[in-house]
Amino acid sequence: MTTIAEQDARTTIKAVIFSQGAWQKVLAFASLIALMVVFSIASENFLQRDNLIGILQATAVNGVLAVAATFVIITGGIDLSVGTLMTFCAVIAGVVLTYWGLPMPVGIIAAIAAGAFCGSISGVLIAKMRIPPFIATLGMMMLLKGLALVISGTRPIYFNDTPGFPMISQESVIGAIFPFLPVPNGVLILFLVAIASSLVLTHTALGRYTFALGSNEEAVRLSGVNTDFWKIIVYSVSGGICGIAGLIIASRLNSAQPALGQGYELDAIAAVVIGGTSLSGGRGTILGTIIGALIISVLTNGLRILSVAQEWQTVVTGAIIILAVYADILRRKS
Amino acid sequence: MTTIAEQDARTTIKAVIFSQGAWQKVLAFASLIALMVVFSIASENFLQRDNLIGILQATAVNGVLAVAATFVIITGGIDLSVGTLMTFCAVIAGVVLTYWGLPMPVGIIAAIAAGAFCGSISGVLIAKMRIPPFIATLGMMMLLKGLALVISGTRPIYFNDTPGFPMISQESVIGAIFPFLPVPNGVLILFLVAIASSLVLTHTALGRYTFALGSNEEAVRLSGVNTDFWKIIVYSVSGGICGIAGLIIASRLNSAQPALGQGYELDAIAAVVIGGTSLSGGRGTILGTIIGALIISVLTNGLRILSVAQEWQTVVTGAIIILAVYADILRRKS
Amino acid sequence: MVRDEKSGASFMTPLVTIQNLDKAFPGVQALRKAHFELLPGEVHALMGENGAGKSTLMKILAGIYRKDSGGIRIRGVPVDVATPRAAQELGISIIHQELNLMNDLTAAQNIFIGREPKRALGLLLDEEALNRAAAEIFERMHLKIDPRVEVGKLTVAKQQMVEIAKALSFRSQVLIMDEPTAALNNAEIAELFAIIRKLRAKGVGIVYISHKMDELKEISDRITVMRDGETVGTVPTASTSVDAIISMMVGRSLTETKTEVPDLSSHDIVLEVRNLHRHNVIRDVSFKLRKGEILGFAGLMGAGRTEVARAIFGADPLDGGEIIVRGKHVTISSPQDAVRLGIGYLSEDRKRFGLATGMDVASNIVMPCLSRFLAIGIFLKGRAIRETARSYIKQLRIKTPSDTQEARLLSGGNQQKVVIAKWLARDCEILFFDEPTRGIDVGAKNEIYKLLNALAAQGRAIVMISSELPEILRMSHRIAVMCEGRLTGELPAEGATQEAIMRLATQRHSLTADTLTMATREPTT
Amino acid sequence: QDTYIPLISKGFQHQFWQAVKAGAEQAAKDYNVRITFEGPDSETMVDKQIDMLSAALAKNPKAIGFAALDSQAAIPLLRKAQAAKIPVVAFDSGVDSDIPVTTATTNNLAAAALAADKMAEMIGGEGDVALVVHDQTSRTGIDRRDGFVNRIKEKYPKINIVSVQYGSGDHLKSTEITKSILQANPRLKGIFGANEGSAIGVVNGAKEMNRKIVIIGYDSGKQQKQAIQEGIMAGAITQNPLGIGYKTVEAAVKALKGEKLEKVIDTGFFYYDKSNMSDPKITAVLYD
Ligand SMILES: Nc1ncnc2c1ncn2[C@@H]1O[C@H](COP(=O)(O)OP(=O)(O)OP(=O)(O)O)[C@@H](O)[C@H]1O
Ligand SMILES: Nc1ncnc2c1ncn2[C@@H]1O[C@H](COP(=O)(O)OP(=O)(O)OP(=O)(O)O)[C@@H](O)[C@H]1O
Ligand SMILES: [Mg+2]
Ligand SMILES: [Mg+2]
Repeated sequence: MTTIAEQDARTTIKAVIFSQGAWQKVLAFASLIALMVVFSIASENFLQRDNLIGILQATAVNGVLAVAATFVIITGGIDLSVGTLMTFCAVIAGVVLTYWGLPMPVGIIAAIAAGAFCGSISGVLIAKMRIPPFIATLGMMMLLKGLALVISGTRPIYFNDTPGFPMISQESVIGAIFPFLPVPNGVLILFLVAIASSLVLTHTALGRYTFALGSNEEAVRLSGVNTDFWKIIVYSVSGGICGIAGLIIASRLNSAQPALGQGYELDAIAAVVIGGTSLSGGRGTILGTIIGALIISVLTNGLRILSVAQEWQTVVTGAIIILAVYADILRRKS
Repeated sequence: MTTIAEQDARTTIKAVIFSQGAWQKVLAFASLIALMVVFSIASENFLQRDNLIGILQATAVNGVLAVAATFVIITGGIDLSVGTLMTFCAVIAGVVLTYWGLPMPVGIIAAIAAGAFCGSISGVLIAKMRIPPFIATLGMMMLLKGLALVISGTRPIYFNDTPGFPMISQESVIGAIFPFLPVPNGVLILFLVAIASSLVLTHTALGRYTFALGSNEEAVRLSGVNTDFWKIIVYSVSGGICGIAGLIIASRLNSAQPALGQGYELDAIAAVVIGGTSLSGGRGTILGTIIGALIISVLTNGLRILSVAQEWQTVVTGAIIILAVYADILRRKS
Repeated sequence: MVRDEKSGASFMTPLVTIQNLDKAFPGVQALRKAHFELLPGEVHALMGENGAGKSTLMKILAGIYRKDSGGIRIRGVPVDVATPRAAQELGISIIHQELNLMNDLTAAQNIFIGREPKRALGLLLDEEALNRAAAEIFERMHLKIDPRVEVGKLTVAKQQMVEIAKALSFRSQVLIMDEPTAALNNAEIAELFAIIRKLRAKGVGIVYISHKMDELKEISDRITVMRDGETVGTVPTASTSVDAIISMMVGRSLTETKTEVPDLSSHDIVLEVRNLHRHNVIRDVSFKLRKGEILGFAGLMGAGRTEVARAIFGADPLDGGEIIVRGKHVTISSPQDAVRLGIGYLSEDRKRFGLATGMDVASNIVMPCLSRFLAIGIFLKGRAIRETARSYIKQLRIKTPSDTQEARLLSGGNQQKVVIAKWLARDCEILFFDEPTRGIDVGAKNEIYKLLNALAAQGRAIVMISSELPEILRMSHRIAVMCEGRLTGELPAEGATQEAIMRLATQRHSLTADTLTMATREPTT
Repeated sequence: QDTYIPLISKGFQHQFWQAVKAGAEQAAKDYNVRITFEGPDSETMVDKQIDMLSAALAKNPKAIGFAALDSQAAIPLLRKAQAAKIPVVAFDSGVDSDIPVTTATTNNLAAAALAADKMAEMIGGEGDVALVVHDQTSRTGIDRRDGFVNRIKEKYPKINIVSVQYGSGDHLKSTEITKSILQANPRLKGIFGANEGSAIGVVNGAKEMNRKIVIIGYDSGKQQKQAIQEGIMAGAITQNPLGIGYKTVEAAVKALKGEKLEKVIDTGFFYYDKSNMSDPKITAVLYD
């Protein structure tokens, strides 16, 4: 016969396994895993280490942008400027490093600071001037797109004079330690950003206000919280993260391409929503966002590996985005 | 001495002029007029008849799309698929007229029906499957973009076998009657669509429910209204209007360009919001939307006429969009 | 506090003095030279008809609206209460008439929003301390609410308790309660009053807004009455009568009469439900409703009355049971089906479920019956709509500048009247009124009672859900009592007493699995 | 003295169009005329280009330079220009109409065919190759793709085209596409990148996958030149963008003077690799 303690332990384990929480977490991955299974059956080339690492690397930029967008979306806002802000920050890094020849850390700080600054402008437009986020960030998107071209002189800026620059996203610190796991630094940065953001959202006052703003801004204001201030901070943080994305893409391409960036916002927002963050605000997780970004990358990569005609790739991607969100809705219901 | 009747009349006129309503309506035009004044001072070429007509013509497509988006936005939704749906409908018209060689009315009906059908699919996704509008229409945007390419065989379809086709948007019925006013038919269609839509929104049950859905959907449902049904109808109507936009652009280019369309949704939504329609739903007017679309066209045209460098055009457009919405917010406050 | 005890003089300095306060909203002069005074250690009731300006006055005191002119003094010192934060710093806290909660946050997070305990050099939130502090407050209030539960998942009553807990957590010197009991049952009200008495003993000044006369007699020390934005006068509670207050409020006196119970046994049964079931919230509910009958539904908070009404109305899906309308079995899968069968439902939460708040009054009134106002099934008959709306505005005395006023700009009670007008306009044969008088002043309440009686006399069948036992006893022809999702009994109106109802309302069946976990879930672990 | 000639191009952010613009500006200086240079964000935006043309006409220009995204769509406006006696010079790719007084263009079909020949030569006439193209529907995209594909099909039956994918000329997207192609085709021998962004993407992708393949690019730019120097890219086709821009303005000026013009001004294309890169004739047509 089993002792009571043993029984207890069993019940606890069962409770943990079958508790809603645990299943929910596993099921969130369901779409991702289903996609991966389908593609590995369809093509032997899919499930190779290099390709998986390639998928991770392809997720780096969109993943970081999606994390940036997650903050804003949890407040119930939206940020259409993440893509062009990323480009703008990359150009700033280019100006600081290549045109002015300053050392690399200065360029890195400048890019992130530029992102945070532009984010805070969006924040002021939205919080203080009460411009709806969609329009404020649409305006910023165009403004930054233009400014990136102006500042760079409509030319790419190359980082050839900053030899360490490609290291930011290309080389592999992990690979140096574990040679069988040559995960590029860009991916590492993505995960660091994700973990830090997750921490901020769940364990700091900023995170608490981010959720509170999205849940019921008026109630937060009536509770004596300076909602405008915190909203501006949220947009600044989001902007700073876009700056990091700018560094990753610039490092990957070893150049700041001023014309790039528009359209990236939709991928980022799609990742956030596929990841279960509500566009009406108040709820969301970084883990979900990362899964969402991975779903998009896996899908894109898989379809390309299968050499599906481009037009059909678009059709399938559109359909899968809808299905993934629908699956998430069904999961939540049950 | 004046009679009482005269006094009364005066007071009424005064009341009308100084009533909030009247001023509000005039002030809504303020940004538009301010822009036009600035441009006419800056360039003598701006205020010429041909250029003004050119501005109107450039507004036709975006204006019709913006009207379509207005319906959806008043319900508190958003439609990112208006641009690619327009293209899809243009391609459908191309297939029916050029590939199948059917008569023009059939092509026109097919394009509008295709739009309404696709709209109803978005509507079902949103109303029945509870997919957030942003995602449902993002998915539809990609899906339709791909399908337009698939159906057309990634080639433009020309309407050379349908001689009457360019008439839809290029020739001028008005010009035939008033030779000094060669306003192209596309513009005429825009105004007809706008008037009809305005009528629908203010004087029909559909319009009432459109506003009601955006105001408090749950309360409307608990009033015994079949909210799902009406939502699907709203998206269908919006889709049908996109079909009209598809016809205008196809006629203007005398071809269905299958790759066009993405990015147009942002212009359309910007027009709607500049026009004072709230993205959170429940309020909006077609007149406002048309003014919004005109502001965008005037701005684009004016900057081109002034030969402003293209990168600066983007910067200025972004800034003015923000300012126009801000002006509208200030106006409402006072 | 210490200073207060030492000098008797400063003890008598009013905590709050408001003089000549004016406040205008577009189209409405909400306050005209209003004045008000609150002493330490008193419960000061603020009364007045719907739209009299009570909430507006208090919102100005709490820093939510800016005054147009006039003066506010706290302990004799002129102050400018510019923001809610400023009010908090001056020791003023408020429980709002409408719920103001962040539904996605937990109860504890709601209570301490803006004042979160920190750890790790103030960088990280101390969630444990937060939950502990909330649990303490709940314990003081004898409340069984898990501090970690999302507020959106609580019932209205519990949400209201969270709001109260939040206001208490400030430990303010001035506590404003704007209709705190509108969603509470008697036991909870008693609990609240005990807390209020404790605070009063500690010298806290409490402004208490309510439309429930019996409460005021029980709890208040002085009563200030407002009418049309003006202060009519202040009287000590002990030396006044309910009638006197009512005539101050409305400028005339009202008489209450118990409804005559007509003989209904010959009337047709218009609605019968059998064995209604919905997972965990409705258990085997059966009842009949006759033409011309007012069936009162009594019960404690969370008894499942709202759920029953919503389920019959098709707002929520059912797991089992039959619904028979006028002798025919029907399936109701949406509110639309219900309305088509002549069933109307007036929700207990007007803001969320009753009104399209951004639309005008007229649009709201005709919402359920819009199809009646269509030409060729498409075009709205604008004039007919406005005429109908105006007639109801007049009939129900809805206080609004015009029928084109946005519903959200009306005072709470007038919003409720708009919702009632909605269902009157739809002309339903079977009507569910869920807390129809919540937040409504005595005058209006009387009108609604008259209306309910008139509707019943016209042959309509009415289910009236109410948590106010006097109301149930006064209005019902028959009383059904619910507890934990079950119908625990039916009483004829004659001879029914509050005690009999309460016995049935607390007749717990057994501690089933889910109620057990609910009851034993410890707030602190 | 103010002779104003607007140039409506197919794009403006890409380095290729910036080089065309630079050539045009040089000519403007030489001939003392005023020009503006404008183009839509992407080569799909046919109607936006038409609006630009319409605005340009409103500015009372003396002549117009026009690189049609879709020549049919522009015909009504070109007729208007003709009626107003404004000479139109087509550039980059032709306009199917006799309105333009001349066309300054590269034969993209032939140029891409040359790239195919070079590719075939370098992979030994057999094996798998792929294409990363910038656009599926635009004239330049179609011509470069078809020029390459058709030449392979006609002349090199043993070469197999395994994949044609489109990356909008976006460097990052083209990189990812290249990696997927390489992943899916372990024996792939070469990739043709059909414009600057695509070619750079192919270089990046091959680098990141550590794969040695034959890469043929298109256009120039610093990174492409560098890749050729380093031997990562075998070679590339270059058009003469500066020449296109210069000749367009020059032709417009000549037309205004009433000079007779050839129907087509072939600005030519070149194949360049490590061996001839420092040739002054080549350096003249390359841009950074
Ligand atoms: N934000 C606002 N905008 C416009 N009018 C308002 C606003 N708030 C209140 N009012 C108007 O001011 C008047 C006073 O409203 P208030 O809410 O203070 O009444 P009240 O005494 O609290 O009534 P109730 O008992 O119904 O809650 C009403 O006529 C109301 O319509
Ligand atoms: N959104 C919800 N999520 C979870 N449980 C709910 C929800 N709404 C209601 N419940 C539960 O359903 C049961 C019945 O609640 P209901 O609101 O019908 O009670 P009621 O008798 O109408 O009481 P009240 O006086 O609070 O209106 C309660 O146990 C309550 O906790
Ligand atoms: Mg009130
Ligand atoms: Mg209830």
